[in-house]
Amino acid sequence: MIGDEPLSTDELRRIDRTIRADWPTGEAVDFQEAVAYHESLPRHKRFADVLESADRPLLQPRAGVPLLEDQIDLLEYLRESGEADLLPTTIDSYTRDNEYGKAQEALEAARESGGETLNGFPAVNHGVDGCRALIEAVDGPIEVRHGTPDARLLAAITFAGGFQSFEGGPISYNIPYTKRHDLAKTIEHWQFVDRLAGAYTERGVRINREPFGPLTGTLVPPSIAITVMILEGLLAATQGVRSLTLGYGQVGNVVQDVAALRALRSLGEEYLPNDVCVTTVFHEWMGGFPPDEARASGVISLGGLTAAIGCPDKVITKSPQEFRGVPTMEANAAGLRTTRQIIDMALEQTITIDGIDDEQRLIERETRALLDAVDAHGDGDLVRGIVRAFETGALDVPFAPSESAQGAVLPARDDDGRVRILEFGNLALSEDIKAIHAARLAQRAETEGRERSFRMVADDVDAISDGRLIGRPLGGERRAD
Amino acid sequence: MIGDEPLSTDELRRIDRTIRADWPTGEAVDFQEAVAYHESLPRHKRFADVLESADRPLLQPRAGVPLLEDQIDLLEYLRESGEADLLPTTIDSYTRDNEYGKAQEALEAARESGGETLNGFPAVNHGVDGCRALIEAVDGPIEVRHGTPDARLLAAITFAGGFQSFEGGPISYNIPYTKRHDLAKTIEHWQFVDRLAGAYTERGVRINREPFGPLTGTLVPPSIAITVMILEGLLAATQGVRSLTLGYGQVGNVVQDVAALRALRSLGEEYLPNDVCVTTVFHEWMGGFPPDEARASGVISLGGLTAAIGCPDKVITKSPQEFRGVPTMEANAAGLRTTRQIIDMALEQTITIDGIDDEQRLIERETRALLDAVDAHGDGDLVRGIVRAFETGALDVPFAPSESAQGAVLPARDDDGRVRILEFGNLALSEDIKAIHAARLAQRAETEGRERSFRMVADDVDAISDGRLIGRPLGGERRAD
Amino acid sequence: MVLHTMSRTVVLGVIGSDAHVVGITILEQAFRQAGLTVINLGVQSSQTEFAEAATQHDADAVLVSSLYGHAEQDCQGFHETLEAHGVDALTYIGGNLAVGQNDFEETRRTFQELGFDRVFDAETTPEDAIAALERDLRISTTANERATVTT
Amino acid sequence: MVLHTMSRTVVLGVIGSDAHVVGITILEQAFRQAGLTVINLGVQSSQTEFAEAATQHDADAVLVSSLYGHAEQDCQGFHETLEAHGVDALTYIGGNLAVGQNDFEETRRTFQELGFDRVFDAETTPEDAIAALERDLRISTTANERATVTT
Ligand code: B12
Ligand code: B12
Repeated sequence: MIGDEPLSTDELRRIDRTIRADWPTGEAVDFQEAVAYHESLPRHKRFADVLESADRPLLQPRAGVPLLEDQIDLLEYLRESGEADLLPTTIDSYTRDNEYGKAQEALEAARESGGETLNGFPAVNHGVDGCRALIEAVDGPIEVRHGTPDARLLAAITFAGGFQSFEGGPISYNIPYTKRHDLAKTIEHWQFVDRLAGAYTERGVRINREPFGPLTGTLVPPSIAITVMILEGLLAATQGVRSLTLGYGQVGNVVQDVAALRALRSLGEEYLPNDVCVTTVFHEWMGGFPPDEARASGVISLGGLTAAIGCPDKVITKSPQEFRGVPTMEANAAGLRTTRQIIDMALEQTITIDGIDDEQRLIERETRALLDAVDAHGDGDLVRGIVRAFETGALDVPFAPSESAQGAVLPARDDDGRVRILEFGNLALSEDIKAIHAARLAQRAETEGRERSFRMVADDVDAISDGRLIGRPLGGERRAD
Repeated sequence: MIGDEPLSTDELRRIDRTIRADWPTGEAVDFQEAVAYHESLPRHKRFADVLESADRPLLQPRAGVPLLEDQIDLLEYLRESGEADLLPTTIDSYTRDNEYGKAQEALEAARESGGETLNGFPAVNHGVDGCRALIEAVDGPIEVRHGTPDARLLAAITFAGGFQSFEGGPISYNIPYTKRHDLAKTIEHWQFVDRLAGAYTERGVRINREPFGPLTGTLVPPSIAITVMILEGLLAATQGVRSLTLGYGQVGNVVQDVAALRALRSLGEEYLPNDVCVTTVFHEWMGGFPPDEARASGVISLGGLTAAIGCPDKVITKSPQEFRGVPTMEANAAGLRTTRQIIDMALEQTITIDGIDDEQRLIERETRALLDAVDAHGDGDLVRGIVRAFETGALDVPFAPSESAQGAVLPARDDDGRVRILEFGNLALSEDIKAIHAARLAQRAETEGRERSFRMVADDVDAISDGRLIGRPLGGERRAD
Repeated sequence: MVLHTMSRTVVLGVIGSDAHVVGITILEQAFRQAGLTVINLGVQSSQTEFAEAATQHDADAVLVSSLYGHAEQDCQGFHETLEAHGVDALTYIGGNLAVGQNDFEETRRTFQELGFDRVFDAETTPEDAIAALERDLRISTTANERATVTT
Repeated sequence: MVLHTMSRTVVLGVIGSDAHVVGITILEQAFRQAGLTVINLGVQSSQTEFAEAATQHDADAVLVSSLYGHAEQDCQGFHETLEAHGVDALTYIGGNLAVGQNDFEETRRTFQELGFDRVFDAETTPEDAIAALERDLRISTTANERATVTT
């Protein structure tokens, strides 16, 4: 197994050559020339600079369509009509599977029919020139957002193509996104991505990297998400990344969400090297949405309000059409503006909520315990520690489809709607922390007059889409009518 | 001038006869028979019972169209698709002016063309039978909402028609709604309305009365609104009303809004007789809305969130189309569901905000001062006190179009977005309270590097529709682009 | 091109039984700041009140505001009333001019046919209104210029 | 009418490279509670995996889930694969079956033409799915009953 060491320049070159041979567009990548290209970009397209110098939470949607011209129109629309501060380019699922051939077929079909043959922008197929055409046509900074376990070619092409921000990481784009990818192998692949970002950084082109905080998006206990963020941050820092945006997905309890955002920032700053600029990103509710645009706007607004109190550097917005499928550009822009309105109205007033410090302390204790366990599993090496901790379940993610994780942790909300842990599996938390979770859930079970069971978890999974926060036995009736 | 005394039964009968002669439909009103009719209504259509026994804030939209069938369809739609708990029937502007002839013409035109010839439901023209047809067809409690200074015939007909809740009052439906109506005369007219409600109440039919809390809807300082609510509550109680819902319109600062709701409830309970059941209603932002449905949903959601914390008994919702004109029924239902989603998600968690007690204390001190001033102006009579206090400006409402009020008070937001008073006119507040307002506004002026002036007021009036809370000099740019 | 200083008189009011006063309050202040003489009739003003004020103050423009959705009915015969009083002034109308979620172009046409020189929607800022007045109240206004400021 | 106790076997999985696991996790638990034997293949399962599991466990029904928008591509030839493995089972598909904000009726038709016995949208609850299975897996099912539970 590889260790947590910076890839040597030779290794970087060697891998670069290999992966660029995976698809014809790889050939056009030329690092020196790409650095010069980045230097030619105006300041307001430099992702890290724009994000790190912002004075209020910046908004960014998700968006990706197959054709270049459509992607340009979509992003320009989101920037102008949605007032997005930062833009995305979401990559299609074939590319995520490194199936560039299938993506090519679908892209050509799309070119002919204009149809929805791909659920994102196949950046590898568009190649360096296609990416640059996008970067040049859109008047704002753009990030690559994907979900790709092996994103080496995607990174090589998009970095050379002028993108200065890249989402994902070896844990966050493996555990929630795949079944069979080996975690150690994925870490190795991301060492290349991070080292490449590091190489640009050393030449003065600070590529921003953003581990994917929401993980499975479904009732993820904050300490688990934050632990993964710090681990990925550390791995990236080793490879020379200096601009890191750590993420967290809203759970819907304002106190817990604000506490988590603060814990994320404070532990991020504590654990990551001093020369890394740490920013944070808050994802509006990533679980199942209500099948109704009006109700969805309420969920989105609660996210905006939480962001106004928690003050992350960036907010990833949802659209009111989240439930049904990829949103129209109008709905996507609507989600941005709903968020902007409530954030701005709330930012201009002081809203100090009680109980945040206590919750933050609990989250930090848990996170430290998990990080310590990873450390202990590693015998001095972080990569080994991560792989082993997931193997044993000392570190785990609820609803993880990956065979590299136990997926034994089951979350449920307590009586106040905060996400607690019902089944720990082997999660490396001390008995007294476990007792806190158990007590909170016992209290809820009592309120509801039922046993703690998977039924609660299932009810909680549906609660927000059913118009509630907590999956109370009665709340369930609503969906049936 | 009349005094704050219950109308005698003879007076009630005499006025009843006179006003019923104002329009042919008045004839059909028969009090005894109407009481029996009310008794025949099922419990879930009894407004006061439903409202007073609710265990979470009930939602009510605004809605009124000219034709009976359309009104039935509209309300049933709002109940089913909007999940409204309580329903409204908003009356048209001709009826509000007692121009039943013009309303009749427009109603007939509507019957022929189906066009939008009236901005509400002309209940007087529809008569007792028309009202009952509505009450019977709609499966929920319905309130009459209007804005009529002289609502005597409207009350006689709608009460006999089966409505059990009636909005308005002599101050709240005069000062913000008319220019020339004499306040003393309006109070006399409302004594009849309240006495009639009292007569039903004595027969066991508790008619709910709801003074209109938002007044001019535009930056109304909480203490002014609460003072008016208590005064109208007292006048109504004198006439035998026993179910009173006191109102308040959101100003957009969460702390101030929650404090105001608490002050409203606590002072309402303190000042009103013990045998009156006091409930509260919170109106989502009543000032100018953003000209954008997505942004409007953000404003609506902030109202919902505030309601979840302030816990009024009822919330009057806005639609995302508020800016442009009377909303489609779909948009109206959307406003309800957006509100329901965020209220329910927030209600299930504890959100305790700092600083509410202090603000509540300030609001209560101010309200007591204003109520004392009214008392002092009355030489022992409340009616005289009210009329004189408005004459001198000891009591005043910002932006009041009425010649019965000075309209000299000018509000502006402080640095935290709370509504303070910039110009007091003769408002009966002590020097130390005035100093608090002045200090807060001086702080804002300093932050903004400009003088306190009407420009600030104008900027604040536009702020929310421009996507902000406070009308900062820079915020203004947004609207221009 | 230098703008003429504005020393013109405008009559401003809300027509019919409409009580929405906030818009004209803001407009009045902005117009005064811009150097106009403003006769503010307030809300719930009748056609005759507009006409009489215009005659009495020899107004250059009559500005009608309506928010509550009855503007069309309230303005029937408005220009005939002005004419009967011998008023020959520019006429604007603005606000929420139709009941419901109408298409503004249709609304604009309706009120132009009623005789208004310009029709403004509720997104109109005081600055927009002043810009239009500045152009229209100049000695010479070309039809072309007039078209470009129509909002 | 008494329902037969459900002692039937169903194969459940997410097809293609789709990783959305929450839906099938909830369905699996609910199906077990309802007395069904469930073979859960998990996410990112291939057509062959479905077919082999169905043969091996002699499944009464094969339930395919897809959320990420590539269901149509992923299910091309699915029924031919089943047939090639000699599987003769009821087939359902459910989830977010199209990319974007499509009309569901159109989507339903697409998947019915691909050979699925029932097509479910993302508003389907576990109870809906169980109700459909209960009817379809009875010895005799009338076409009429079948129609009424189609969601
Ligand atoms: C505040 C308000 C009220 C307050 C008014 C208090 C008062 N006395 O002023 C209260 C609560 C009392 C009220 C009552 C009613 N209201 Co109201 N109200 C509003 C609201 C929320 C804001 C209006 C406002 O003050 N805006 C801020 C000011 C600064 O903007 P403005 O008025 O639009 O003016 C600007 C521009 O329009 C323009 N402008 C305006 N006039 C003119 C004229 C000219 C010549 C020019 C150039 C420009 C111009 O310049 C101004 C400055 O920028 C609007 C909806 C909205 N806009 O969000 C509804 C709204 C106007 N009201 C409406 C209605 C129906 C009513 C009622 C009939 C019924 C009811 N709901 O109770 C009553 C009417 C009572 C009456 N007799 O008039 C409707 C009108 C419907 C329509 N046209 O289709 C609206 C649109 C709400 C809705 N969506 O239903 N209302
Ligand atoms: C959580 C989530 C994620 C998580 C998934 C974590 C995990 N491993 O499970 C993460 C963040 C990783 C994720 C990733 C992606 N996602 Co996603 N995700 C969601 C979300 C928000 C909730 C899904 C969920 O868990 N719902 C709760 C469960 C209980 O409900 P359910 O899955 O719908 O299942 C129920 C029913 O559908 C039904 N059902 C389902 N299958 C079947 C089968 C049968 C036979 C029957 C009878 C019934 C049935 O019964 C279930 C129980 O009630 C949805 C949007 C939404 N619904 O709000 C988007 C959504 C499904 N995702 C989407 C997309 C595009 C993606 C990505 C491709 C791109 C991206 N945005 O990054 C990647 C795909 C990665 C991959 N390889 O699969 C789109 C799909 C678009 C489309 N079809 O048009 C959606 C709709 C979001 C959107 N509006 O764009 N996602």
